[in-house]
Amino acid sequence: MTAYNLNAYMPVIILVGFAIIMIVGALIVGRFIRPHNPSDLKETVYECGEAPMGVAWSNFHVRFYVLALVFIIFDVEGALMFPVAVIFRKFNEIGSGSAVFVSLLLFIGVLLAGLVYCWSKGDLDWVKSYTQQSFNEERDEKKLA
Amino acid sequence: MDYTIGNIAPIILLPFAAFVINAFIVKKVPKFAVGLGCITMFASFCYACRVFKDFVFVTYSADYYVHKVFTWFDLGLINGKPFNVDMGIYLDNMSAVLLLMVTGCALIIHIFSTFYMEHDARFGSFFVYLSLFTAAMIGLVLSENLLSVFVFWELMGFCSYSLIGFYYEKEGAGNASMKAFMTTRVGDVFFLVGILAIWSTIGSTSFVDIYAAIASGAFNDLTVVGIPLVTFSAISIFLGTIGKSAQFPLQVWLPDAMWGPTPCSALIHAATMVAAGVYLSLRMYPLMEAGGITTVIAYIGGITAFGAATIALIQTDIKAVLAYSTISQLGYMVLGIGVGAYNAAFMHLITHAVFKACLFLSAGSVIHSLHDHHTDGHVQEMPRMGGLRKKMPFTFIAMLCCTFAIAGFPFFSGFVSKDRILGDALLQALDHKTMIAPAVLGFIAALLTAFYMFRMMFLTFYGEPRDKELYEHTDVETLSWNRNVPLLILTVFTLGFWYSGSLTGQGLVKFPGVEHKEWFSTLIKKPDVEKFTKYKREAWGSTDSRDQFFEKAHYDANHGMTEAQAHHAHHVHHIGAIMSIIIAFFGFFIAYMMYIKKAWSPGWWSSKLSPWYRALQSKYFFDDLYIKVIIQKGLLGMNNFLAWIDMGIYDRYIVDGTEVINRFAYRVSNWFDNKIVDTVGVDGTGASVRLFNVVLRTIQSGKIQFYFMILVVVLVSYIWTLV
Amino acid sequence: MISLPSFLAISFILFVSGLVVMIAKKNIIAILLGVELILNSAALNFAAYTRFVNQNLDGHIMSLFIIIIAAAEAAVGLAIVIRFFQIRESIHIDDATQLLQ
Amino acid sequence: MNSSVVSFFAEAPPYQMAVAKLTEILGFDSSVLMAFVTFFLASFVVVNVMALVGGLGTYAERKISADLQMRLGPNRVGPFGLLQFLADGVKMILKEDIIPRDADRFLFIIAPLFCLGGVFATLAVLPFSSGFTLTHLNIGVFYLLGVSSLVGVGIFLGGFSSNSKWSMLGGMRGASQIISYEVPVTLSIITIVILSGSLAFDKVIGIQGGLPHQWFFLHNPFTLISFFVFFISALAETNRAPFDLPEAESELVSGYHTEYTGMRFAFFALAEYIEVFVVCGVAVALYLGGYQVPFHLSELHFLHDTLGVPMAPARMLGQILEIGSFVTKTIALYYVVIWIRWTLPRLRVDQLMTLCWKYLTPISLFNLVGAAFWMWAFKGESVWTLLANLTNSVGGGH
Amino acid sequence: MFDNFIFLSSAALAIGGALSVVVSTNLMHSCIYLLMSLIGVSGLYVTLSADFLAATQLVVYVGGVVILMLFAIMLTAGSDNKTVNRFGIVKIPPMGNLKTYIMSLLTAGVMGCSVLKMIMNINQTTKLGELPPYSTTVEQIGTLLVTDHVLAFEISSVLLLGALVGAAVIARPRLENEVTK
Repeated sequence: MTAYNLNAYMPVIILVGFAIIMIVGALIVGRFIRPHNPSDLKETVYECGEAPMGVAWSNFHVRFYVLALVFIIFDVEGALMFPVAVIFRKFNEIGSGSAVFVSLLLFIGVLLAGLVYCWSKGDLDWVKSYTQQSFNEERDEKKLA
Repeated sequence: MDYTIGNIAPIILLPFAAFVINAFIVKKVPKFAVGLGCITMFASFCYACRVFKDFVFVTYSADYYVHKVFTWFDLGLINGKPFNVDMGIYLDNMSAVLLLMVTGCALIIHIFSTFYMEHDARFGSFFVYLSLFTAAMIGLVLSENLLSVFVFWELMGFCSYSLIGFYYEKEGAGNASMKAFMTTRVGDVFFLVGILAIWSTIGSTSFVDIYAAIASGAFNDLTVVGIPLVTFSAISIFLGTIGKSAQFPLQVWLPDAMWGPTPCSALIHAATMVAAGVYLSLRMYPLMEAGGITTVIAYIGGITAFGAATIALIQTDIKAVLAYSTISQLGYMVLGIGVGAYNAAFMHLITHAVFKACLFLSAGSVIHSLHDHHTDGHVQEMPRMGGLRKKMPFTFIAMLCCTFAIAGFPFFSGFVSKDRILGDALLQALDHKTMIAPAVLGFIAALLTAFYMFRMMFLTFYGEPRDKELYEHTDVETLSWNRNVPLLILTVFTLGFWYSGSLTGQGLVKFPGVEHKEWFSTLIKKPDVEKFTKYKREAWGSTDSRDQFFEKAHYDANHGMTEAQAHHAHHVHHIGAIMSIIIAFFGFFIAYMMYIKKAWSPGWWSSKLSPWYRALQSKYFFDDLYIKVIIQKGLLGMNNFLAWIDMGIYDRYIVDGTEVINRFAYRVSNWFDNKIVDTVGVDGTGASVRLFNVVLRTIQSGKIQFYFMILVVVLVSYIWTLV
Repeated sequence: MISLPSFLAISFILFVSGLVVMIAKKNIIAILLGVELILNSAALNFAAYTRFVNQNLDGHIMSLFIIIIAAAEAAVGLAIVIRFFQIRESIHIDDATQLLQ
Repeated sequence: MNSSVVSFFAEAPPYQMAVAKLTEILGFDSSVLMAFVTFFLASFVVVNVMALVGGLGTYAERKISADLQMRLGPNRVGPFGLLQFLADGVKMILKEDIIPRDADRFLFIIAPLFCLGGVFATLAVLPFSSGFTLTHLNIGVFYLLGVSSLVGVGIFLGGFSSNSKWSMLGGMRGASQIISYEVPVTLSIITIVILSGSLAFDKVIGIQGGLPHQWFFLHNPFTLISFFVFFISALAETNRAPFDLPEAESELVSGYHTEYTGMRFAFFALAEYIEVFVVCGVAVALYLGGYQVPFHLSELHFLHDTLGVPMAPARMLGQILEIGSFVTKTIALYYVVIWIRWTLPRLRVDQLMTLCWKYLTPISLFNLVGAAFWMWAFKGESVWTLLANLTNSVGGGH
Repeated sequence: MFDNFIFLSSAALAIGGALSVVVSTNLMHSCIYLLMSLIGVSGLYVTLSADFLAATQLVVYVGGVVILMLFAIMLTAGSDNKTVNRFGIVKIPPMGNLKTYIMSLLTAGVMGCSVLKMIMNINQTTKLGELPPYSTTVEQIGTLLVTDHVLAFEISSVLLLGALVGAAVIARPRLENEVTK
């Protein structure tokens, strides 16, 4: 347990400050030296030269979400594993490493079970046996029925 | 034997593990699930045998018990009193015997179920429930305090609900399971109240602590709503027994429980569900005694025994006869508790479990064979049976032995235990005038039991087949390991000498070397509450320091009484035993005359006693009482009252009144008429409907945020009352 | 400056903001944002109390588990939202008033 | 007190004198002020060097690719075309700044900030040397993971705010790719944390040595695999080829920054190049011995006592040697990154996800268990130590 | 001095972000404001000597939850264009209108008063001691996680597994006639 003071976090603030200053500064400086000739065509978004159709903010495939879901579970479990990993060496040296090892193994085992589940259910496949398209079709059929 | 977690926990954990595993795999591999259920049950039975061996063959001490606990949760000191609940085991001779009975019966029922349920669509899931059911009962037997008893008690309630409603596609099964669940719930609520009363008084729910508290007078001088607390809690807990063991006012659910598959009926009626209630009352016997409610218990037992026996007289469904006989026999047990025959009541619990399991399984065997090709269903009606003993010799032997046992024929277990209850009832009746009625009811019920059981036997197995086509289609039974072997094993244990060293159980006609054979009445004694005051609880893992205190029990021919009392008691028991034998044979004789010789016509009796017959047919109107009076009058009464306000006041005075005024006003003025009709009559009604609509719609909108706001409001009000 | 009352004040503001968001917004995801704010205020409170009153680390453990629960809650909650959207094509909370589809 | 660049300088007498002087003049304890100034200056240096690295990165990329493709590459501006990046920078500043009409202006403006801020914040713990590291936080690696996840948000917002379909696809791809590959990265880092027993970079590096057999890279078989898993995943996290799907020019025009022009685009590019450097630095620190110099050449008692260099120059010399060691390894890795880019073809999206979830994640979980087992069974000794012990014991036994 | 600066800036970020979430009418914007608020809270953890918590906050929230929310927004985008529901009743705008805000402010006011009252009571009764110095908490948390709270540690993994399975089952688009069995 080492004591410290908050000055250790000073560079973080300073560096983030630099990032802000750089962006704002460069844009402000640029404002004086760069051209500014807005035109209607220039301000449309690029869609291979055609007029853009609709907005881009349409709904995406659910596989993005399922992957993010698997990720967040792994992320949280990783965050929980860090402190345990840190004290592993210390506990090992005082001879009670087995307990930590076993609890870590259990933890990883459960993590693995989740991975295996998602794998077996095809959540990790990007190209799935089903598609949003067919899902929508089926939903529409149901609606009609 | 050392009682560590390694050799106690498997008894309950194995069936429970089987339940958990099977619940997941049963859909995929039902055969494997069934095998797992049976094997874990067998292992559990082996462990129970070890416990039994230790208690009965090694220790052999009436006072010996094992009590190991760890703290489950500790609420700290509340008003200076410790409030904690331990979890652990309490094993004494009674638990050890009951444990053996439960696991043994359950094992046999498991094996039989592999035969009975084999062609069922939900073959596997039946075993899932069976495992859980058995595990719950084992947990209840092992429990060391009332709260964990309650936990397993409720678990069993759930299992019985699922098993009774196992054929949920049948409407009757669903209703029956609901009925069983709701009826036992009434008792459970009182049981919980009793637990809370005890807990709030002595700060613990452990049996040991309760015994010690009774001995040290911790219950004295406390009252609840004017009743002494000890009486209050005794009554509350006994109400739990009434619900679970289907005693007099709440017996309505048990006959309906036969909607479940027959093996599950065997489990409910014999080993688990109903036994739990009696077991609880036996466990809490010191409380009942201290509360002074034994007379009440005796009356309830006598009434149940008699009433159920009378209803059983006229049943035509083979399982219904058995169901009512169960209620009747449970009545005997409760009667035994009421008259102080602690040991006999428990012995009857065990013997009844064995022969009733056998009876139900035999009935299952019969029903399974009788397949009606027209309705594609099994036949349970006795009028369509008859003459089956040629087709099913093994089932017949098993059922006959059990009938002898339940009817109380000498040499059979039922005689040993029932005779002792009746003997003690007679003894009480001679001493106290108030106890005459239960004893008389008990003796009459004994007569009726013998009669209706033999009636059932004769109708089923003797005479000519009444439904020829059905008889033709029935295959001849061959000895099979999972159909007849379980029955025959149970049949062996319907003999009396396993339980008693003497013929009658009262030590009247003794076998040689009776000291070692009277183990049952030697080992199982009323708990002596004084002994528990000195006891300090022991945690798991600590070695038991009390071993040296326990002497080997000795057979006492006088059962702890003085010579003169014993002489008197023996005298009375002689009379009781002789009466029992006469009664049993008389019942057999009547049945024989009616159904074999056909000398006496049953029809004559039913027409002669037609009002009573009708009462019996509708089961003493209890279902009507509950459904028509309590539910319809009580709960629907409220409804009706509101409807009356609606129709009686609103319609009569506002609508009809409007009409009168209308008619009157029509004559006076057309304008006036229109005014009244339009504004008051039509718009007024519409407006009031709309108003209530708005109110109801706002409350029941299904809008989560509205619920959330209500939650916040409740929370706020809670905070304000708290701070 | 760095004292218990100031932390309580901050967590109070977070809590009230979360509450307002939860009730005022009709978008289910926005409501979940409010839930996250409330969970954060609770976690912050734990950390503040453990620093200023208990001076052990139990509050940190508690906050850690709150963060974990929040993650799990967000995952399941958003899954429900997406499922709901697939069925109803709406994430308006007032469309979710019926138990049956 | 955490060691940081301030604590390194605070040991030098001139610094202490300056603090004392300032305290005298200003009338209050100015150690915080002095620390701030030192941090500010150090950060300024680091940021500028990093900007230079980013700029030179573009040059190196073009030059190396030219080399690999047997052509010359930029060679007009400055010697060997070295100043090409300055010309590019000037061009960027002079470009017109266009915000699409349909874009979400607020998010469009703030998106580069997330990228650049996240990357810059990671610089705070990047261990250049034992002294010249901005700060050695106790939770160093974990902190780095946290702030670098801001980049994913930035990329997503960049794609979202443009309201262009190419950008949106790129942003979604980028975010899902970054979060996916964060899992093997995290698990690989935990592998090292188990063996080193600390999250702080100085401790992780301190437990390693200057020579390759003392590195975690060659510590045991699991860390060897773990390094490759980490390196591959890190490539994907920085959207480098062959994992440059978010900006795949043949599919998505230019991915999430299609609509960004001028300086705004430059910030995205800068952030990406710095991030590559940071990731290489982290790989060096975790697996390749970090700033450790072989044969303890940089240690004070060697320089001061054995060689007789005076105190102050010895300290500086030691730090320079360490920085040299770190930067050399990092640049080497950087070269490998560029080399890979121009060697391997781009993956398809489904291959990308398959690689992450079906290969790297299980492998890194296996590594994690293996490293834990190694720690438990062999007390965290490296395979070489074990071999040496074995040899000794065998030799001693006879 | 710097302690106060970091505290103030973090608090400003946290509170500002939270209030912006309240007033923002754009879902994506409010998500970003939430992100800012979360970063602010992470800074507050730093001032509370909870460095590990701060980093966890960053890793889990910034890297995980917020991304998840952004994805969910994208997956459900293009939905708030209907102003009437299936029954033809005009819906309240998704991000609330004056009525809902007044409602919520009233509720929050009542709740806030109650909470304030409670906080006041607590404040009077607790005595604040000398603050311990800032120290690293990772090792202590790790020790606690494998000793006192080992059950919670293991169970949390099961909880997360449950969340994963549950959420995957819910979110997965399902077909009755799946192509591959």
